[in-house]
Amino acid sequence: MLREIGRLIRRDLLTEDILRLTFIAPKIAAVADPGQFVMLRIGKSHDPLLRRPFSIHQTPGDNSIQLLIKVVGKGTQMLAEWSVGQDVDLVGPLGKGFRIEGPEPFCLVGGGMGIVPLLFLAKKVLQKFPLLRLPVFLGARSANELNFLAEGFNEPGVDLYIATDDGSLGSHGLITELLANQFGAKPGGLRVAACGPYPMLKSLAALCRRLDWPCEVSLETVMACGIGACLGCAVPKINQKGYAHICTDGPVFDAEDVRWR
Amino acid sequence: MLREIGRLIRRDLLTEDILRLTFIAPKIAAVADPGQFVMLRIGKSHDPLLRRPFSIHQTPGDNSIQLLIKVVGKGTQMLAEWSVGQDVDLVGPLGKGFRIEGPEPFCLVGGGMGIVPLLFLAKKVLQKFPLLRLPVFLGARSANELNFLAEGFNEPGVDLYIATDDGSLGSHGLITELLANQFGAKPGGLRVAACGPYPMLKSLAALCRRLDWPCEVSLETVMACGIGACLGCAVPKINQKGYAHICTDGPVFDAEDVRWR
Amino acid sequence: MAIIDEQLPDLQVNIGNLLLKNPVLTASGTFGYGREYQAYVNLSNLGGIVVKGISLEPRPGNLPPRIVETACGMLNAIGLENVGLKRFIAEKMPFLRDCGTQVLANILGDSVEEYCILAERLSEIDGLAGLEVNISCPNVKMGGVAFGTNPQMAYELIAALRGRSHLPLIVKLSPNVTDITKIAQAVADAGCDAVSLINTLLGMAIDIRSRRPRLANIVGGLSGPAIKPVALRMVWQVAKAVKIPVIGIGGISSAEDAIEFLLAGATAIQVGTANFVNPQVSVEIVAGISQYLQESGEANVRNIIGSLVIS
Amino acid sequence: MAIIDEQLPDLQVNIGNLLLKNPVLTASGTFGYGREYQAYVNLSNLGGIVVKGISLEPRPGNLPPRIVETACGMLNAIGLENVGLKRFIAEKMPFLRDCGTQVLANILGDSVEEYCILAERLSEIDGLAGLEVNISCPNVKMGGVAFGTNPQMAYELIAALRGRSHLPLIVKLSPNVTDITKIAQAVADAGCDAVSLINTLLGMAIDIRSRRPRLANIVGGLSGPAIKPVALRMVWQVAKAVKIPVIGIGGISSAEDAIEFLLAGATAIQVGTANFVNPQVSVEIVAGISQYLQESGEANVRNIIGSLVIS
Ligand SMILES: Cc1cc2nc3c(=O)[nH]c(=O)nc-3n(C[C@H](O)[C@H](O)[C@H](O)COP(=O)(O)OP(=O)(O)OC[C@H]3O[C@@H](n4cnc5c(N)ncnc54)[C@H](O)[C@@H]3O)c2cc1C
Ligand SMILES: Cc1cc2nc3c(=O)[nH]c(=O)nc-3n(C[C@H](O)[C@H](O)[C@H](O)COP(=O)(O)OP(=O)(O)OC[C@H]3O[C@@H](n4cnc5c(N)ncnc54)[C@H](O)[C@@H]3O)c2cc1C
Ligand SMILES: Cc1cc2nc3c(=O)[nH]c(=O)nc-3n(C[C@H](O)[C@H](O)[C@H](O)COP(=O)(O)O)c2cc1C
Ligand SMILES: Cc1cc2nc3c(=O)[nH]c(=O)nc-3n(C[C@H](O)[C@H](O)[C@H](O)COP(=O)(O)O)c2cc1C
Ligand code: FES
Ligand code: FES
Repeated sequence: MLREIGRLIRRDLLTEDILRLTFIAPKIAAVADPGQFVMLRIGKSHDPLLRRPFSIHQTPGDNSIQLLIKVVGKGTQMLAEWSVGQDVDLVGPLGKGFRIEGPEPFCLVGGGMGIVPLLFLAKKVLQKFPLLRLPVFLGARSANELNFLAEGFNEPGVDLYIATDDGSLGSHGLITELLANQFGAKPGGLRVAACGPYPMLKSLAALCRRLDWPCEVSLETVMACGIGACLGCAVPKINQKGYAHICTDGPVFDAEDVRWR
Repeated sequence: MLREIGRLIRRDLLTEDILRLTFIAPKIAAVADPGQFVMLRIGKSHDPLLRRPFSIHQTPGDNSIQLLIKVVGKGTQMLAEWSVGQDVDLVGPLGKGFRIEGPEPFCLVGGGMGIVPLLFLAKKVLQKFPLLRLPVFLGARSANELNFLAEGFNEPGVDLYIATDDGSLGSHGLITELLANQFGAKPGGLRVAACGPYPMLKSLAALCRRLDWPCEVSLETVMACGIGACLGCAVPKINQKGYAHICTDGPVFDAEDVRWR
Repeated sequence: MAIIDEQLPDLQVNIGNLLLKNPVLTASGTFGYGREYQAYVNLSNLGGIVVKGISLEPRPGNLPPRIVETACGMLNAIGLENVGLKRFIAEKMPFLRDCGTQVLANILGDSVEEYCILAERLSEIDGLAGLEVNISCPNVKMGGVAFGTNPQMAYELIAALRGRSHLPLIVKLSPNVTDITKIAQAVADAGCDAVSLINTLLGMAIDIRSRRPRLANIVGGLSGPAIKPVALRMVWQVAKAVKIPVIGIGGISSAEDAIEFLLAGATAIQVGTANFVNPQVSVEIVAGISQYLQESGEANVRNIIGSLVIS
Repeated sequence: MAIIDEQLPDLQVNIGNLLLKNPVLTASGTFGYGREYQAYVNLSNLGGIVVKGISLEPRPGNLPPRIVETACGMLNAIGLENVGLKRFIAEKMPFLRDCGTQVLANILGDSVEEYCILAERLSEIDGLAGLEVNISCPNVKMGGVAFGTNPQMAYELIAALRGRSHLPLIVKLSPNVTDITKIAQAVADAGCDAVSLINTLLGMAIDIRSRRPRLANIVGGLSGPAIKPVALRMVWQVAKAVKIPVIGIGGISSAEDAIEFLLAGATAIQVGTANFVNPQVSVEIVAGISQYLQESGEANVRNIIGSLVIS
């Protein structure tokens, strides 16, 4: 949790609207965990005003962090116009990342831009347990989108399962269905770590609950501060009146703790 | 008076804080007169909100316009970060420029950034009256500042007189003093066209009134619209209760019409 | 009539008896007398033009500086500089009469009587489609703002005006009040045809080098995108509170902004400060609303007015 | 004592009996309970911390979404989520007591009685330097805002509180009123030590795709640079109207902004939304004020308070 003025050293336009940015930011890179995020200031102007949260995609080299960003609005549009060499105002690493525990049957499930933090997680897990086989389920709308998001997962140890909504790559259909087909009938538990659109996470949570698999999900929301001060990032907790806060209690939550709506 | 999306084709950093920008903007270039200005939109964000006014420095080639910009605040700071090739949203040419009349004893007086529009004027005058000798008086704080502003005036026909506040180039002192010394005692009238800081224009106006020389001055103010709609750019008129508006009645005024304060 | 896919949506709206070809007007004081924008937009594509505020006698306006930019906004203290009623009729109306869209005069007086004379005279001439009664100008001492903050005074003013003009009367409200619905209700009861809101929020800026106010008038009116959330909230509140049409104003800079106001209950909107930033924005907003309706499968802009979904 | 060139300016200010080492506080609800910013700033460099609003019982806050960005600002409808008095004292005070700066509790109740109990209990514990009484929260139904728009109710509340606490009482005012000086005057008459202003302006935003309000609460409080001109104007008006110190709040994002408020008459200022944009901004503002004073040859920040030049 610190503020660091980094420098943009690389900028790749992966698709028309997906951007990969690599920053030198040694202090943040040194302490970042998979599932954590940074708050990026867009510019010096007051519009857009607030920082934007982005998951850490990976920490290539040891003193840099990489983000994968989809252009969806004003702020990300401006990010797309950044040029290599410029300073960037970062706050991070923030939030509670994914659990990495003893070697156990473990799999990752990512949908769309939710795939972003899973690369970092896969790398960390395989670094810690080089002998583990790690099933990674990745889903997206189409091959076009998925190709770039899946880049980097071709590591020894990873068993890649792919599904697209339009069938242009891998299975045709939802990634949760593919997961259920592949592992749902097998005996023994499987721990799941997931990130993706809300409906995907919701049906995954239902699946895991049915199969009695532990499941962690990474949630998104609009954030103002990212550090627990504004209380804006509330998410309803199950079995409780109150709310959890995505920026400090999450973004990674036990799927059982979330009151799915 | 039109809106044109131009393109930045050249960007020269003349000093630490003076910038020369050249835009392709054929429609504006075709009809611009010396002393007119353009309103430049800084970015797509709402901050800074308003366009910024800049005098046309010259129209090099026939389809481009050139501006000379001093970084003084938020908007000009952002202009300094523009990159060649980008689109620019221009409105212009606006306002009433300098009079160009029959060949007559005529001289130009510019101070600091007020020199900017005079190059365009000098070129137009000499183009129309190739045999005219045109005295041009340029003043600035120091040689460092003046060198770049005076660039371009080395044309046949121009007699250049230079003064700096610190004496680092040309005479030591005010440009109005130099003008008075050179021409104040000579018989016959001299028409003056001037642009520069308010105190310079005020003392020039007093000088011209004393010598009974016709004098035009170009004034500045904060502008919101630049086209006569907001009534924000008021300047007190002499002998009248009301106000003139710099963007439509000016920026060039007869010095006798201005209520100097 | 069946809706054919390719057919353009119907953008017409009514403000009382006044029919507008689309819900996009330009706001008083930001569009001059129309002519200033002729080079940039086809005026006949607009729903209407509200001209700069007119007083009985010409006014010189305030000392400069009159304008300062603020974060996503601007402060102005023009002080109602205007040519006065006589010259407005003689010099500005001939152009406006033929500009191809509805023209509304924005009027402002120091007393009920002055408002009434203005209304009467302007009702006699040709070419005006309505009157917008400014009871909310923060920039002149007797700027009508007393009428704009006191429901009883507002009622009396509008009741008096109602008797003196057959033109549609729109009352322009000040946001600098505790409860804007009270004033809206009062002027609706007095018989006006519509309310328009908001005028500017009262604000201030200081130059820390000279330690002086940035405006000669010390305070000025805040406009632009900065005030949009406040304006939208007030339009929503007023649209729920009164039965007459509401015209939304405040920070509208894009079709999206305009649509927010329509959804909140505005029958029409006015574009102000954004005209300075992009002189063509008003007609771009007309086109953008049309496109939104097409994309939403709506044949008629009236279908979306007040259609905010609250669960 | 002679002023030595190199000496740092004196930044100390008094709010009633309360001595602040400098005029920069952090605003309630934007700085958590201090701890959240510990990693970013040396808290002991601040003039003070005003903690998140505290109610008698814990409150869960409003349904999400609670936040939306607007032009140069943001709307929030947190709904006063807070841990309640008991847990505040047990869990938050131990850290705050030792954080090296003055700590003020921001309190909010549904009734005079609730405010009084809060004030009494908080006056009994160690480590609080003062109470900020929030009579201006727009985001909860019984959010004190009734007290904030009615001078008589405000007077009665503060008079009651005055009898129940020896701590400096600062009353936080709502900008959503016709004349803020009336409320300021009322609470000053009731015996408070200072007023702080402004709380947020009530605003709204709509998602045109879903046609729903962007906040679950429909409306929310507008803060950030967008509101600075309004805040500055109100601070200037109130500083002229009352004799007690005024604390300026609203859109302050830089030392220049803070200095504008001091010149307008604020004895101290609070930094709110800007903390989210730059977690270090509060201490940068302290340094910037010091630098401005040095550059202006002022030995003492008190010399510039209210020193606006009006010709
Ligand atoms: C913990 C976390 C990690 C994230 N990681 C990534 C990432 O790795 N890559 C990536 O591309 N994006 C990521 N996001 C989402 C990203 O923050 C938003 O896309 C971004 O803030 C949008 O900014 P904008 O100015 O372009 O959009 P805006 O103009 O602000 O909004 C455009 C649209 O996006 C929605 N939106 C805005 N902010 C968010 C948000 N924080 N979450 C969800 N929807 C939002 C708005 O409601 C609106 O509909 C993450 C969000 C969170 C909370
Ligand atoms: C007709 C006209 C022609 C101009 N031509 C040129 C030119 O050729 N080259 C050039 O560098 N500048 C020119 N200017 C001035 C230029 O418009 C301002 O310097 C610019 O708008 C400042 O923008 P900013 O955002 O950087 O400054 P801001 O952050 O807005 O302000 C910085 C400081 O500059 C002052 N300022 C802002 N706008 C103006 C203005 N329009 N006039 C005077 N002072 C202002 C402010 O009061 C403030 O003190 C011209 C102005 C006018 C009216
Ligand atoms: C420079 C300027 C002049 C204005 N003059 C008037 C006026 O004469 N009469 C009036 O009713 N409103 C006047 N207004 C207010 C606008 O019509 C509008 O209500 C306000 O600016 C809010 O809208 P906006 O944010 O879109 O600008 C003026 C606004 C500006 C910026
Ligand atoms: C997220 C958020 C939460 C807030 N919570 C409180 C609160 O609990 N009590 C209070 O008095 N003010 C609260 N405020 C108001 C601020 O303290 C401040 O008055 C307001 O935001 C204006 O200042 P700013 O523009 O610097 O943010 C809150 C503001 C924000 C943005
Ligand atoms: S984003 Fe501010 S508390 Fe989570
Ligand atoms: S700048 Fe708007 S009238 Fe001149």
